[in-house]
Amino acid sequence: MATITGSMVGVLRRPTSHYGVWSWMTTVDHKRIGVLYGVTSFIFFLIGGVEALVLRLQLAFPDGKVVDPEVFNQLFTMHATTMVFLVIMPLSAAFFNFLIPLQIGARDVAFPRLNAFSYWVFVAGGVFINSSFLFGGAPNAGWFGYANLTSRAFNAGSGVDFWALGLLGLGTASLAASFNFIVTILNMRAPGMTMMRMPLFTWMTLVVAFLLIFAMPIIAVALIQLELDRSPLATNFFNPANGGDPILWQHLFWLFGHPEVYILILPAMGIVSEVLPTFARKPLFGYPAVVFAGVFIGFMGWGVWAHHMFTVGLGPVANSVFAVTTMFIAVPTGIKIFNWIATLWGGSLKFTTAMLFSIGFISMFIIGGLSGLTHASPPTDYQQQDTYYIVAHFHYVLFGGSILALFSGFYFWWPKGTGKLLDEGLGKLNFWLMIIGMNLTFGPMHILGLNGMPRRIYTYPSGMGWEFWNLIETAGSLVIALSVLVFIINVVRTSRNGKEAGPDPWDGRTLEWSIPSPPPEYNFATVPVVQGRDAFWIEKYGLHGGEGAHHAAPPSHTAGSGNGDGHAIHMPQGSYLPMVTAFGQTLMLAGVIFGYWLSGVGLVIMLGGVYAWCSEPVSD
Amino acid sequence: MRNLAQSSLPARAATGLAKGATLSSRRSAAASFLSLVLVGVLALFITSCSGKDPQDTLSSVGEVAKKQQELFWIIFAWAALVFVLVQGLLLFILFRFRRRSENEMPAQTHGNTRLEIAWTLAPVVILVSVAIPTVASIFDLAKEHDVSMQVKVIGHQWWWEFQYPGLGVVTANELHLPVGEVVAFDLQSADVIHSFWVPKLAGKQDVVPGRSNPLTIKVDEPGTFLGQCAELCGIQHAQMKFRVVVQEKAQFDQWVKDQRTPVQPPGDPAMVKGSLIVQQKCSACHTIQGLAGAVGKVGPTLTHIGGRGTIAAGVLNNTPENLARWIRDPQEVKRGALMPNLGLTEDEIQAVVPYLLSLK
Amino acid sequence: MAVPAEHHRAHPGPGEYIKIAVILAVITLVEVAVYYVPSLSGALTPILMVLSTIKFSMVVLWFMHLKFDSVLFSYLFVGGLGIAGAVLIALLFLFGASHTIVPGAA
Amino acid sequence: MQHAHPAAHAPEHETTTGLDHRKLLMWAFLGSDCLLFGALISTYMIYRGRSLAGPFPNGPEGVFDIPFTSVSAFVLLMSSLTMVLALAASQRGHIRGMRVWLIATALLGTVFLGGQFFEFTAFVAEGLTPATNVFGTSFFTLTGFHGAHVTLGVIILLSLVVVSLRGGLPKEESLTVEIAGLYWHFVDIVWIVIFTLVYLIPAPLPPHAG
Repeated sequence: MATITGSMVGVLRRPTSHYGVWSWMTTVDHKRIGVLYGVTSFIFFLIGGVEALVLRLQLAFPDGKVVDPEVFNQLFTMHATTMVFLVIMPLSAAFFNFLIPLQIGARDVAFPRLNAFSYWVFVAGGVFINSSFLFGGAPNAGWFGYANLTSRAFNAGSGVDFWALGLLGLGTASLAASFNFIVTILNMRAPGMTMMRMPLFTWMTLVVAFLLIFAMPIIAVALIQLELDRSPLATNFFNPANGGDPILWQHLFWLFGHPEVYILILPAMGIVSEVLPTFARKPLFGYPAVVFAGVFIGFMGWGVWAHHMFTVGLGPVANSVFAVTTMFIAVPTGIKIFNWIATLWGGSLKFTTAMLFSIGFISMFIIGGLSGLTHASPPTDYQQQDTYYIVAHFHYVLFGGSILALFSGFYFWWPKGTGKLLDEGLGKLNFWLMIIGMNLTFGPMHILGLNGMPRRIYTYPSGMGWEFWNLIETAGSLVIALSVLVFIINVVRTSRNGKEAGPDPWDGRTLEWSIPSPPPEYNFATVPVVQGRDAFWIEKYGLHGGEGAHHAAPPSHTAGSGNGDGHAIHMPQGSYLPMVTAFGQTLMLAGVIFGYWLSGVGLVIMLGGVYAWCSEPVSD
Repeated sequence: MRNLAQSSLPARAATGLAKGATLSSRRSAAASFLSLVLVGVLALFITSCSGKDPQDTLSSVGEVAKKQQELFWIIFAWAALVFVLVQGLLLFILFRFRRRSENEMPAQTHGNTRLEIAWTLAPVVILVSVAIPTVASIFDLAKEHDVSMQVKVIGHQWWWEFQYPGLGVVTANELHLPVGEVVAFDLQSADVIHSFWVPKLAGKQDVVPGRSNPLTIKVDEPGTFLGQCAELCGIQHAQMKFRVVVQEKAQFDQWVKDQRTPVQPPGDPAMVKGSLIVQQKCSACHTIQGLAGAVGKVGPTLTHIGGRGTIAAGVLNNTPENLARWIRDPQEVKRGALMPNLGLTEDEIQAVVPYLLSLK
Repeated sequence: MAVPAEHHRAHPGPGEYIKIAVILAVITLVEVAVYYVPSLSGALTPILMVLSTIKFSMVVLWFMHLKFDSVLFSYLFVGGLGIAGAVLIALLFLFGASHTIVPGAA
Repeated sequence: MQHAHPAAHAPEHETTTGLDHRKLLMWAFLGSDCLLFGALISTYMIYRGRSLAGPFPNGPEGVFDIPFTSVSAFVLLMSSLTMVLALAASQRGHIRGMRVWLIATALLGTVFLGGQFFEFTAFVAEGLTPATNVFGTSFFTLTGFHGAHVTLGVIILLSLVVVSLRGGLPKEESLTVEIAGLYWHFVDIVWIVIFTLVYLIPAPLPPHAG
């Protein structure tokens, strides 16, 4: 083994270039990894979006004939799986990667190569799950994969295996990234950056990382149990004929799944909490309350999972308990919303595209939250569960919430990443099309749900009163598609002739705005010393800033005395090994479907990768 | 930083309002949009209460569904109130505090403990007033009422079996209930998880293999109500429907009597041919009481299929043409259904259809 | 809790480790003995729970040095342990309280 | 605006909390791993007494051999002692002693694994496989996962020995031994829980069984 890996390392010479494809594939720079995450998950966003469009076309009219029922089931399963695991989570991760070291005044993350490994495992997992379309059919049992519809007896194809194994792989990516960010945030803050001085986005990242490391093992166990049931070992975890209980799957899935909801929304809340103060020129109102509300939401996320299961028959006591805990989540959520609104109050609001998206987030998220209240109550949920009303609810939370906030983040931090501003005119068009489109698409779903239209049906007859709103929804989904197109046009056009952003285009508040755009590899030429919350704002306007104290020339960390030119700063070198290890791991998982010999090959590659990784110095 | 003066919001609100009177009439784009959404969403909700649609949950008929609907409106009223207040406030702020000059620097407010406590407690009050009727309703719905009839529901991929243990009746996809009686359902599954749902009569309850879930339904007026499976259960989840026929007691008793009567051997020679084909081709999977050998349990019972309003689990109206189409190629109607193409000749189909439709 | 991370106490030496190990061994012996005493069968579960909790804590506090190291480590570990324990208890309650099982059905 | 003097942040391992990155990572990992075993143990406990057919864990038809498992539990427990002794040796710069204790720990771990292999074989011979009933299903999965953790631990320990033989584990690197030790002790405490919940506390027999 040692000689094999030794020679392998010899063949794969340590990458030294800073340009070209190979430099990107071997990069361990958190900013580049962030960009890779962003680009990759945006591609998945387009794939998941096209899947949604096909679903909407099928449902535009009664008795739709666009796709057959099997393909329909595959498409909605893949749409949700893609959007949750391959879009919102990794897009959030793109922001984590790019921003966290910048916001806390660090030069890198704690484990740069582990970071690269997270990315490559994510890519491999995403490609693996999507490759199921080519190998006999995609998963078709929903993103929640309820047992025992996923058992061999009722689901003979390998789609479910692609799904379960792919999610296991993606879980590794999330875990590795989360450990990395926990250590980075706890351990690599600049001098003076106490916990209660950290930017809100950093705080929410920390909460999300903790949710991930505690939630991911649970879903991993459930997925492994599922694969064992489907394996030649023929275990009985979810097999009722032999004493197994399909409800166990639901508990394990939602024990993960509910924290997952907060994993999807908390980064969005973090982004909004950065954007609003910037364009209101005011500090976040009630910072400690917003932080603790975020932590509390994360904590409460563990006590509400069974509200996804009110109709399962848990009994009145359990349903009451989970109803009350669920309603209680509205309290910290309310605190956040009121504090955002109070941040705007008395501010000087500038409606940039980023700001519009963040305001859109608040408004849409309120709708999603309030519709959530109506099914936090089990008796009303008995009618709404598994109808389009629920689909409406979580799209207001995940599209109106997460996606709008992520777009806000794009427009906000794009200049930091690329050095160029996105076009505001196109940006506003992007915003209005998206918000009109999403309300046309998801608003009527409330009505359809209350009008008795179940989810996940590939067809419906005429005469149910569902025709009109379904057609409107389909039209709305096309408007959303148009808005995404406008965004792409914006990106392409400004990349050619966009306005130069400069280090601080928005009069920013946090440390990332104190360094050039795009930041140099080492981020900070001199490590900043933090004097308080909104560290860069304080640098510009003084500790008691605002009220006329308007500095013209903010200090920057770009140049300075001593070794401030950055040439003497050693950054970790690129490495192939994270990619090799990720490839090995994915082969190992794929082997469960394609033959265990492949798992063996994968294991050897992975172990070789780990061994070489452990013996490779951080830089030669 | 902590030394910064904390301006009091109410005071600023007052000045804000005073200034508001002299503001220019130009509204910010975001504000006008939000007002659009606000009005739009409320309008959408109001138009949704038309009541004519067959699965409308907001024009309930059954007692359970009515209670659930009542609770919905209570919660909806709270939600609507919060919606109007908060979105209204947001709109006002966007309008009032928009940036007027690039040089303006607002007061650097960091927080206000009293206000923050207030808006922590306000939701608590609302939530308590939602939680109390919720919990009361949960226990009310779970109470054992004076049950006068039991029905066992068995979910199959993709059809429903209804057994009346006290009456000795077994039927499929068409549930008959007497008006005004409390019917206790025992929900079980033969394969995967389904969910039993008749929107106008009661909220749904999952049908889980290995478990037995209770549900009560009481309907006070006769009528035909549509139901369908609400939990993804495979390729034909969308086409796992059923109908509930609520009848006056006398009519219901007559229906029970008819159901208990076994099929009589046909006299008409054309019918005899049909019965023989059915015996040969259908009996392995379907039960027809009174027809020798027809005791299969895989598919729904065909005893009295002629009396049902629909076939293929609520997918097609029960007409001779539709029945022929179904028998000719079930996969064309319902892709993935467990009923295979039997390869009957057109002649055989023309014999089978009238025979089956004669079983009333 | 008030101990700053940089100044946590020194780890114990081999002598103390061996003492702990002896205690652990004795507890294990008692556990197995309790299992075989018929008169204790009624109280078996609580006795075993207490004994194994002591064993668990001793390994964590001494062998894993949580007693001596930064409290941050304790937060990380107890966070996971606490959620895991709560999940176990909640699930046992949920499955114990509600199941109307139809044996062998389906 | 002040900037930290370049020299002030020179040592690479100086961190905000003063704690080592890797050690922090390991503790976060152990917190996370609690949930993995939490879910597996929960599954086992939920399925206790719900097997439709034997063999059952204890009782007249039981497969558990308490004396045998007690010995192997004891072996694993004692491996925790040898592990801390290895760490103590490493911290004191007794490199040879450290190697001896590391090898002893790996050996005890291997003995435990051997016991588990023997136990599994015996159960299969008595007709209990993962497919037999929900007891077999959840028991083999839970203890199998624990066994996999032990196996990984043994590999890590032996790797440390190899690294040390090449001179890569001097006194200054004792933190590496400590971190490996944390993992090893965690595997031990998980077995403390399993030994009690799975083996010693008798599971109720299903009402309709035997």
